[in-house]
Amino acid sequence: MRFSGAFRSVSKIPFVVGALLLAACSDERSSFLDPGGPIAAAQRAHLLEVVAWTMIAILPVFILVPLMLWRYRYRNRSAKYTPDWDRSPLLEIVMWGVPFAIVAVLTTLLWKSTHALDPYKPIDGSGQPVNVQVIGLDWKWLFIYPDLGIATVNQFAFPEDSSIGLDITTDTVMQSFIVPALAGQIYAMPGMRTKLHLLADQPGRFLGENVQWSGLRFSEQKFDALAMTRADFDAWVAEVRSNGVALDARTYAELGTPSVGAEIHDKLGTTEMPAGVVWFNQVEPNLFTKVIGRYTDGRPVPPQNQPGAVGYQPQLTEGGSNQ
Amino acid sequence: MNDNGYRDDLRSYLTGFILALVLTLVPFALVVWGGLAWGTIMAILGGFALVQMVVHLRYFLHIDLSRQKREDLQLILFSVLLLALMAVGTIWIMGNLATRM
Amino acid sequence: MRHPILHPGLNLGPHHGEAHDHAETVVFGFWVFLMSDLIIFGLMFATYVTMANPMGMAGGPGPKDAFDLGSVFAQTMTLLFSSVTFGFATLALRHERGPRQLMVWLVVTLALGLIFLGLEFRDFADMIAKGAVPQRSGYLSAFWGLVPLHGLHVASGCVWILVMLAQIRTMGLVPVVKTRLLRLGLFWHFLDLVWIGIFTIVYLMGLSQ
Amino acid sequence: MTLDQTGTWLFGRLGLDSLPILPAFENPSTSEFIAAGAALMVIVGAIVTIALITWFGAWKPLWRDWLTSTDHKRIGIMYMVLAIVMLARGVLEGAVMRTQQAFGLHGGFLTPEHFSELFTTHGTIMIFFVAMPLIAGIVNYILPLQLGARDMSFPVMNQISLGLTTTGAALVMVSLVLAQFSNGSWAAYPPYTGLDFNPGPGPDYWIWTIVFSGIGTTLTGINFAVTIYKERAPGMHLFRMPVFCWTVLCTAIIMIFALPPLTVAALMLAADRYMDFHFFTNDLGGNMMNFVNLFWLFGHPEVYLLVIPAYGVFSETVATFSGKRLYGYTTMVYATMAIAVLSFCVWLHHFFTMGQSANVNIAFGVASMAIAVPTGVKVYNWMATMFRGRIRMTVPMIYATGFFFLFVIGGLTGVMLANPTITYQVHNTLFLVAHFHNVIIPGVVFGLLSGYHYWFPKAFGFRLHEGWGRAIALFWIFGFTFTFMPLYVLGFMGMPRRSVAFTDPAYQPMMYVALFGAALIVSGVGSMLIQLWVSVRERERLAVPLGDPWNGRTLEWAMSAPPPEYNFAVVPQVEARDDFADAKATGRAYSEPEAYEDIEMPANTAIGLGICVGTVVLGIALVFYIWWLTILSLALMVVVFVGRTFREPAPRIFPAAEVAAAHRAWLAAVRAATPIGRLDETDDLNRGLARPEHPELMEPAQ
Ligand code: HEA
Ligand code: HEA
Ligand code: CUA
Ligand SMILES: [Cu+2]
Repeated sequence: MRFSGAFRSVSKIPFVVGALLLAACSDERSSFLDPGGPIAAAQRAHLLEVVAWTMIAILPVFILVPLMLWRYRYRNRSAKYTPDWDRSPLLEIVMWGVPFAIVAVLTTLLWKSTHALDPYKPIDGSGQPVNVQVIGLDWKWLFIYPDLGIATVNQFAFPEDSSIGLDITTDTVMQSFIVPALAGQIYAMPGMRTKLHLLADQPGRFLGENVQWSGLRFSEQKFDALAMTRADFDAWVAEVRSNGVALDARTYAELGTPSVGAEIHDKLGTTEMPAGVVWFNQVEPNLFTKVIGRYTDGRPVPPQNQPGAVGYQPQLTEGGSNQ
Repeated sequence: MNDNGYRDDLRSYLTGFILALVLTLVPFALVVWGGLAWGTIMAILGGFALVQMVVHLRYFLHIDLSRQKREDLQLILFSVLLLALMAVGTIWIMGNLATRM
Repeated sequence: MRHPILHPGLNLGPHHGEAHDHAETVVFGFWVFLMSDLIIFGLMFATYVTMANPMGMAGGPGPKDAFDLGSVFAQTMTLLFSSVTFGFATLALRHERGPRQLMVWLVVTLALGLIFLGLEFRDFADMIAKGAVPQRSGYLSAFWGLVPLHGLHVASGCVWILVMLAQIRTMGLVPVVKTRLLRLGLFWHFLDLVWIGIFTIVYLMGLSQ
Repeated sequence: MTLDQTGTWLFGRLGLDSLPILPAFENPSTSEFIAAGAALMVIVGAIVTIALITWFGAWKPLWRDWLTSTDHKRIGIMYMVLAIVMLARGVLEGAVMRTQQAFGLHGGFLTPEHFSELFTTHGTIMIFFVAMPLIAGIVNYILPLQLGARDMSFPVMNQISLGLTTTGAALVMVSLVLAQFSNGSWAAYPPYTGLDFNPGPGPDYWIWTIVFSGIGTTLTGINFAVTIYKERAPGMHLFRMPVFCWTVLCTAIIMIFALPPLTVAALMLAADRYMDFHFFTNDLGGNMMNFVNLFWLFGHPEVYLLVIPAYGVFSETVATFSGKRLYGYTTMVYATMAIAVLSFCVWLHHFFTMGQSANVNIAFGVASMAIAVPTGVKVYNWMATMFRGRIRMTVPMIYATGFFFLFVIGGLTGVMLANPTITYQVHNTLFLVAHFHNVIIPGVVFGLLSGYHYWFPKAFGFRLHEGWGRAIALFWIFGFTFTFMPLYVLGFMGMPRRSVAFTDPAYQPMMYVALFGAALIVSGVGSMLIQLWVSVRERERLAVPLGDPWNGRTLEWAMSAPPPEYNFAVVPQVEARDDFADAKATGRAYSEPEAYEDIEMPANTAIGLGICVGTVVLGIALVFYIWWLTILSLALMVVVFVGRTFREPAPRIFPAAEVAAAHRAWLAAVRAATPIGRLDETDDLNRGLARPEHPELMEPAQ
């Protein structure tokens, strides 16, 4: 979906702090104040609108408090002193009315934007939508492209201007998936599937991460989100196909063992793959549903079969996940 | 001994008891011999339970609307309000989540 | 008298003098405590409801497999009777019909409470035999969190009755004993109130699916 | 039984390897040394305290006057002492975290293990064992005085609440010496804190800490609420109570109704961990979302529990130091009530990103924003209170000024967070960390500090040093600003909260600014100690025995400082809102009553202390699976508790003559003293007797 003119024009307001700081960054964009797509842009616009409206209620505080402190200071005998004055109906109406009116305005904004930016809703884009399944592991993200038969660890590539639909879960504790410059976060929870849609206007490199505390090295659970032209994307897919390894029970069990991207790259990756990334050219069909199903099929998952658990033994799961 | 109002009090307990008895027997009977639609049964069960709670409050715990006893009525109503917020909210949220995952 | 108004709810009546006065504060305090307890039960109920679905049951036993309506009916009746017998005890206290009558009704209530616990215990044993243990599923965890919590309350109510019987004997019907009996009464009736929720939501609604 | 089995039976899973001193020898690193040092500090601290008490022969007075006391004022002070001890740890942890992150580009000096424990214990301690005991302490001290009461409704239960709070704090401290505290954050979300992912004792420490202190808090709430309902002096109808009492009522409501969800959640987690239940596990139908829901059902009202009494303090101090009635009393009351009730309607805003539908998010988002309305009304009311007043810029007023500027910013970021679309972005980032420190420090902490300055002379009979006080306030205001404003920016840049390290060099400058701010804050805390020291040393000069140093408006100022044990020689007859101000204006104040009566006060008891010791033992037994000790300590506590009910405690009696003598002596001192004007308020001249400040009585302009 495209955002109305109002949203667009507000979002053009230069955001001083943001711009200043972001200039310092590398080419990887990591903030919604420097949006790479319509969702993040709308989020920034909404933020600015909220700030603008609340200023009506807040600025009087900033201005009047110093004034009062000065004017009614103890030594100023010329100021009026009314020690027993404690009410004024008119003032009362203003005091309740103004914040109320502002909140009413903010409510309509909130209403519209929450519906418009519902992460479960696909986005209008000129390109063909792409479906990606995301599995959070300790401490890396696995991206499965079910329609393409490939998968990656910590590299999330997709064509520009297409609605990317993500199905998200985790095979360990709860995590939270976010690519700030493109869209907001959504929790990834074991045995459950949440959804998120995002879209990049143009090619670019964006920071993606897990922002939910999920164990000691969660702060290293970052990945590259790469928006590409359609042609580049196709080339990337071909490259993954030709240089990837197989994602089977053994490699998946390896992924489930706690480690970060660089370590898993050393274990499973090849020199053809970028640093910290693993490519898979064969994916066990329905891996994603299987991962969810393991928690919902009514059978216990003992720690030795539970990725991320203390006492997890990948060898056992190898047999386990194939049954 | 103080017989002042003893009979009234006794009568009140017995009234409460009989009402509670009826309000218990009907739902049990309904579940055993039911035959009504599921939704109707649920509504009746819920309704009877609520009425029975009011009966207990009125006849066993002596909460009523008279002027002097407002304080605990207010307390109970306020608690029920908060409980309703929490319980209904919880069921709404968890129900909604369940349909989306 | 410092507080001419009757304190709210269950009470002794002005002719109890100091005890009545004192009850004003302690009984109100106990009401507040019960309301806090009510929230605990309410949230256990809410959890139970959110788990009473195929997802929460995880293929394990559901209400139809685990519950015995007849026994629940017997438990309900016992508790209801015990409420009334406690009511009689309260009347004996309030109208000063002597410690004997009071104690007799307390003993009857205690007996009913124990019967209730016995029946409930038998149900639990049955459930365990059927494999409906809390370790089996989230739903059963919620059940075992809620219903035995009520049972635990009843059990402590029984201990409390015992303690009060002892105190009536050793201390006599002094003001503190009277106000404790009042609070015990509130507690007992409150538990019956919670039981209405349990037999309706857990058992009846569960079995009429 | 083999030796090994006997050991397990006796000590559960408590073993030599539970001691954190050992790893420091095996693996000497900064991180390990910090942990070992902390453990040593606890042990040495305990030994030194015991030694000092013995040295001064203070055991007997300590026992008689404090540990077994049921006096609400002493219990209040003990709460404060507990909070300040815990504060020392909480502040250090905050400072260590800021230092770590300042040097956290690709690493830093702490291991992730230690960092994760730091934020967990810091969050838990600051909320449960600093902010809450401080509030419980101040309220305990002030509430009965303001109501015209002799004590709380339930003095013994009051002691038990203190005992249970202390238990929680003690368990957190014990975790420094035996094994480790949880590292699952203060919210302790499963499955991370479940048995599969976290089999060690850490989460169990969290559970029992929370359960015991939570029960204590619920009992405190009951005590506050019943005291307000039942112990008011004659003539003090609800709408004559000082606004502070109203805020206490609202806080008590939250304590009574919002702590149960936490207790339930923690006990369910315990059932999962101890008995293999499946409330929140990944498998077999467990649902961790239930925990998240229950936790915030508590967690949100909790933060208002903290801030509402702070609002109450500002209502008192702003009115007093503006020399005016509080503007809009009724509005204030309704606004506070509205905040308290609304606080139960917004909890979902802590998990907007869990995947529920837009409509659910909207409902809770709108409810969250709605809280801005009554809060705004309160802010405007305080401003109207200053309007046409005579404002003295004393320390509490400086805090109020800091509050007006900074809290409003924190509130604004709260309103931003109430919008799901914005929260999708900044949830779980440092933006959120900045938001809540921005409301907690300028709101809660400034409120408490302002109350500390305001009421300290009442409790101890002498004022705090004014000059140091002003310096501290400035340290806090600027320290806060430098520490937490940069975190907003870092949050916008996408830095997750709870990160031990980062890789983006662009974060670095902000981190240094924040470290500088933390240094200022620590200087502020250090200055507080110096101020206390200086004030105690100069207590003769700063003494205000007559009891009314600030020209106060409410009943607590109508007695000597410190107050007698029974508070009021005769229970006052209240005739107006701000009764003491009215009494001074109409000449009712400082008059001798017609008659004195014997006063009955509850006798000392050791039950609270007993419960504290019992539950600490119980907690340790549970954490380390020592089952015999679990059963033993539980059984002992029940037996002692029940046994105690078999005898009626005799009250302590203060004979009328004694009361009369003390009261008459104070009245005589008042008559002999010269009242001082407000310009001399921070001067040596201030002995606690105030000259009325009516416009017509005012001295002409100089
Ligand atoms: C004392 C503590 C305190 C206080 C007072 C507040 C006050 C508010 N908080 Fe905050 N909050 C916390 C402590 C507090 N918070 C904590 C600890 C967390 C995080 C816990 C964790 O995750 O670990 C949190 C998190 C938090 C979140 C969740 C964010 C997330 O996890 O992503 C949200 C979302 O809505 C929120 C909102 C608000 C709002 C709307 C207010 C409002 O009450 C603010 C109202 C005040 C004002 C608005 C300013 C004054 C008003 C005016 C001057 C005039 C009128 C203004 C308008 C009309 C706009 N808070
Ligand atoms: C009351 C609550 C409180 C307070 C006061 C503070 C105070 C401070 N906190 Fe906070 N903090 C939390 C509650 C609090 N914190 C919580 C809940 C978390 C989240 C934990 C989690 O993630 O799970 C957190 C997390 C947190 C982090 C982790 C951020 C992250 O996730 O990456 C950091 C990092 O630097 C930090 C720093 C500080 C610092 C430097 C201070 C210090 O600046 C300020 C020192 C504070 C004081 C010195 C205040 C003491 C004074 C008084 C209370 C009044 C005294 C009154 C009298 C004596 C009468 N805090
Ligand atoms: Cu978590 Cu659905
Ligand atoms: Cu909140």
